[in-house]
Amino acid sequence: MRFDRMIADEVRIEPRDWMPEGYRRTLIRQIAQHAHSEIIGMQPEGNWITRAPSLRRKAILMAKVQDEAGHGLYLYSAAETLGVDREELLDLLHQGKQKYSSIFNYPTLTWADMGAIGWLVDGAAIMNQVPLCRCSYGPYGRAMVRICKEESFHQRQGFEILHTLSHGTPAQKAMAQDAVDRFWWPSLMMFGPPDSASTHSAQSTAWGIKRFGNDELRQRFVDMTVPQADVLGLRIPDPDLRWDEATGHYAFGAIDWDELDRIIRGDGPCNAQRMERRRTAHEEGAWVRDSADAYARKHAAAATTTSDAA
Amino acid sequence: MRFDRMIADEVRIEPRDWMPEGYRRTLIRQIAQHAHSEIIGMQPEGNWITRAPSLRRKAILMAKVQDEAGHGLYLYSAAETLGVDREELLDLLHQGKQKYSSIFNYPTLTWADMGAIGWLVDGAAIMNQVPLCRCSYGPYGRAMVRICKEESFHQRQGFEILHTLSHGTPAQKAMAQDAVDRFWWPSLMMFGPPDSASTHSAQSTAWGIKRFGNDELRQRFVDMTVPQADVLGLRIPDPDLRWDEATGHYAFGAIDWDELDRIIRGDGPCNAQRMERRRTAHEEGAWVRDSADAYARKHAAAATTTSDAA
Amino acid sequence: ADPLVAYLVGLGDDALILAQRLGEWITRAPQIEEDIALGNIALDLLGQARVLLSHAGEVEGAGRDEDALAYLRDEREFRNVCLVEIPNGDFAVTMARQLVFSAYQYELWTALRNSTEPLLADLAAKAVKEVTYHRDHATQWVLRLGDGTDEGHRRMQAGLDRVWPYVAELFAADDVAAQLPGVAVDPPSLLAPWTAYVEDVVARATLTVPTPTWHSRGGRRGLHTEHLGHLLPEMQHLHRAHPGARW
Amino acid sequence: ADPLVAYLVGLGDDALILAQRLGEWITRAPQIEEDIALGNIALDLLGQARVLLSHAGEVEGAGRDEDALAYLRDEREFRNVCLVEIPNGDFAVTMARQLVFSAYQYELWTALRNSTEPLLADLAAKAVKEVTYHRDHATQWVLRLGDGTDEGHRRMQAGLDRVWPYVAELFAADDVAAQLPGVAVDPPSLLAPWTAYVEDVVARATLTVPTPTWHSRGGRRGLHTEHLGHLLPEMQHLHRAHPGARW
Repeated sequence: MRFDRMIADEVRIEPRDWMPEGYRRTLIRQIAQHAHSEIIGMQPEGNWITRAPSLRRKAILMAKVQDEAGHGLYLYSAAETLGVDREELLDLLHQGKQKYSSIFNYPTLTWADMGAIGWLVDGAAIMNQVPLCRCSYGPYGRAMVRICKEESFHQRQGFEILHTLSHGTPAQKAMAQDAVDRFWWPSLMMFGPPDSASTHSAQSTAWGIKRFGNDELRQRFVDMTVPQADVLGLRIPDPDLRWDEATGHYAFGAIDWDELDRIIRGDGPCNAQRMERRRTAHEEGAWVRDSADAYARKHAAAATTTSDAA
Repeated sequence: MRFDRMIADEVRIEPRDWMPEGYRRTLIRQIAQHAHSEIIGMQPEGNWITRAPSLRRKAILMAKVQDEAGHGLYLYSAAETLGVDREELLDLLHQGKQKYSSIFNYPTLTWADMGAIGWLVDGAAIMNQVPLCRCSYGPYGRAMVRICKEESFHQRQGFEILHTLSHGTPAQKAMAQDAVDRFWWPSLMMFGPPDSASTHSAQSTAWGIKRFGNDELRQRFVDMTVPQADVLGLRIPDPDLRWDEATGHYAFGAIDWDELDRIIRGDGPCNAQRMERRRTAHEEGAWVRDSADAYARKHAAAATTTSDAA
Repeated sequence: ADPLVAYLVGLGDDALILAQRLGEWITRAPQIEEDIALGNIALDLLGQARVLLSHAGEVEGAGRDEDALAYLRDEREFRNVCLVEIPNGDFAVTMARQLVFSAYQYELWTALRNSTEPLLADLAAKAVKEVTYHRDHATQWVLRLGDGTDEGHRRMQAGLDRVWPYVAELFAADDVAAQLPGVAVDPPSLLAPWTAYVEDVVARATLTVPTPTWHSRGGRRGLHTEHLGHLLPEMQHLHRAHPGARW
Repeated sequence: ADPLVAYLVGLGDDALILAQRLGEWITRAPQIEEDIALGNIALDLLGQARVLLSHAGEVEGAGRDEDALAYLRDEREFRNVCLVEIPNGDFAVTMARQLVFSAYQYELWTALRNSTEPLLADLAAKAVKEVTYHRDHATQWVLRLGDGTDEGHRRMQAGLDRVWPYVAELFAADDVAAQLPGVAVDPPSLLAPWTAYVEDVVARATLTVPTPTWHSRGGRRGLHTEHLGHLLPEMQHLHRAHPGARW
């Protein structure tokens, strides 16, 4: 079968190619969830645009949140190549029928959270996303290349925010440490449940969508991040964290999976708020979109009439 | 005629007494305008409740704005004794058919404005209102007694705010001076146009509603206030202000009546905003009032049924 | 940190932040009587906050007065429950929040009349009277809105739904209170009488007690909603703009 | 005071405060493309503000940089026109404000390309390109809303009505500009081309140019609407809470 051979040969599947229905459905679900995460992910950082502590930081933050909106659009476009449209996907999000990354259900309580999100959350996202640049589905892989490039820029900005804070006043340093204390564990949860408990993984791997296990990526993230924390002069809030000579990796403490389950079930500090903001923006914007559509129809009709007359 | 004799004898007219239609209409207009001024007057100070610089000042300011609401209610009640109801009067306000004092169309731009409003605006109001305590119409006169007592308390609080500021940091003193610079002339305008240009005055005086001319009250206010400015260490923003030995009064510069006319015509900095806030509060509260009415009817009916059954 | 200071600050912050929210209503209420009523309740709460924070500052002994505590702490140092910081919404949301909070404070202050800390016992004696009025005010409105028009009913139910996720936090076991036997009240002990009162009101208002899918937590540990970070700049700006000034 | 400093600060504050208002839209726009578009415009304005305020600080020579000017001035020291500080309202109000302001800035920056002050001329060359896009963006939306659905038409007209009282202030004669011949632009000279452009758009959108009964005045003299006093605490709080800190 051509599809299987292409997968085996690591030839990219394109929209015009035949693909199994399960492959299509898996991709739609994953790309949509990813797109939704970009859109909902604008909120925790958007929350600080009006309060950024310098004009330079305000500009950087605004540009970053805008990039996230752009990523959302690329990803919706990638999903659209699979035969769904953005409105449909947004409706599923608004009805709570599709998910977004749970990390965005934590509140941003201080400016340092802009740093922690950049450094840890974007860092974890990149770790998850880099392998997706080689995803078997062409449009998704290409979108990821572009996104990863921007994400690593964001991650450096986050690191720089924390670096400035941790080398600033004692209050700034405490703010940075507090943000890392709050975002560390949720970042580790971003890689998903342990492989032993993970569904979908085997099939996604076979299809060339998923390349590495959750635990492997999580370990890579820890290994990459711990030395960076030293550079920042910030403490990772894990008493069990230590270098393990034998494995050549950092060993780390147990993750509170109950917390992740609770948040996935909807009992996170900001689930309700994030969804409400998204729905409100969409509903309050309905008259705007309707009027733009009516205008477009009217003027398309006018253009047709004019060209008929010509 | 009994009414004229009562006025001549300075016996108070009460709601049950016969009165000329013009007297009734004049009083309704004046009391309503006065009530509306209390209600709209809550806004410039209400604007600073959330930002008061100490908890003590926050409590005092909140209590003051509440007093103004209370004054509005007494005055609407006084007007109701003349056969109109509050809803009707509020409708006239919301439709722009009845006025309120133009002073409240100036914005409150700094905390010191809370001081200037108390000292100058409430000071001018008291000067206007004390004679009204002897107004020929009983319910209005009695409402004014209660109101004047509270207003003079407010005036002292305003003076105290400015005194604290003018004896505080240079920035605080500058803030106090700026507020006085902005509120001085509008306060003088609160006494209305010069007697030479004032309508209604003669008849109101004959009816025992008005006791003194606008210019006389304005002069009394200047004479009272200038020495207080010295105590505050603040400058009255009038280069022509000087003590006139001959008259025994302070002479002061020309008032910009064009500014007052403009604001009365609706072209003041906050006319539109004040009216919009009032209308919005009323309109957004309609469902609340309706539901309360429906509840009252339902339970009155229930009570009747119960007592019928008993 | 001294648990008594933390306890006083927690209760004081509850009152302060809710007073701030209620102060936002003034000039926006559905009728003038409500501008006055909400102002009264805000003033009572502000009065409680001032006593509690002043005393916290004295016990702490670091020279912080009520204003230093109200104006110079950052978001993560506030110890109020999340309920009091949520935005006012419409009048029904505010009345739902008032019903929940005033019925909670009623039980709290009733119990604190027996506190072995004299300041708390004294304040409680006064505050019980205040909060009896607050609770009655909220109760009357929940009844009028719930059992009035259809729109009132719909909005009042939506108000309860909006507010109920913040209820459990009020009655969560609290480390600080646990360290102060006799002085503080154990929050879970207030749940039964609160529930009895509130469920009766909700039922009489022909409304339904919500069963939320999520719950706020952490306000007493300084983990707040994002709303607090927008409330504090407004509240604190002027005070902070003039360091050391007297007002 | 140096009129050049005052002029730069006035233009810089216009851009800064409008960028702040537009920033409030992000995550609230009617479609994701508009989150991006409004963010772009805000970023352009913020960029202009930074150049203008930095240069004002240099000319002033008192050691104030862009952040000192943006974060450490009080309301009465801001020199922006009142238009930019009014609340966002719905999307139509924001687009009405954008049309008015971007068409004004288009004429302003076009004229300032010939400023004898090199920094202004350089900035103008870049800003004209930016503001050409801003003006086009607003124009397209005013057309779509005005000439789309009935609701769009009604709201867009209400948006124009809301914003028009703030127009005259943009073109009022200005003492500061008058002291800077060759450097600054005389605001009244921009009125005719602005009017020609805007009236054409309004007409094409099947809307009516409002004739307001009142006009804002005084922003350039630090006399603002009450709205600015609520915008600044949010904008400045964090910076002021950490005096002297670097970010």
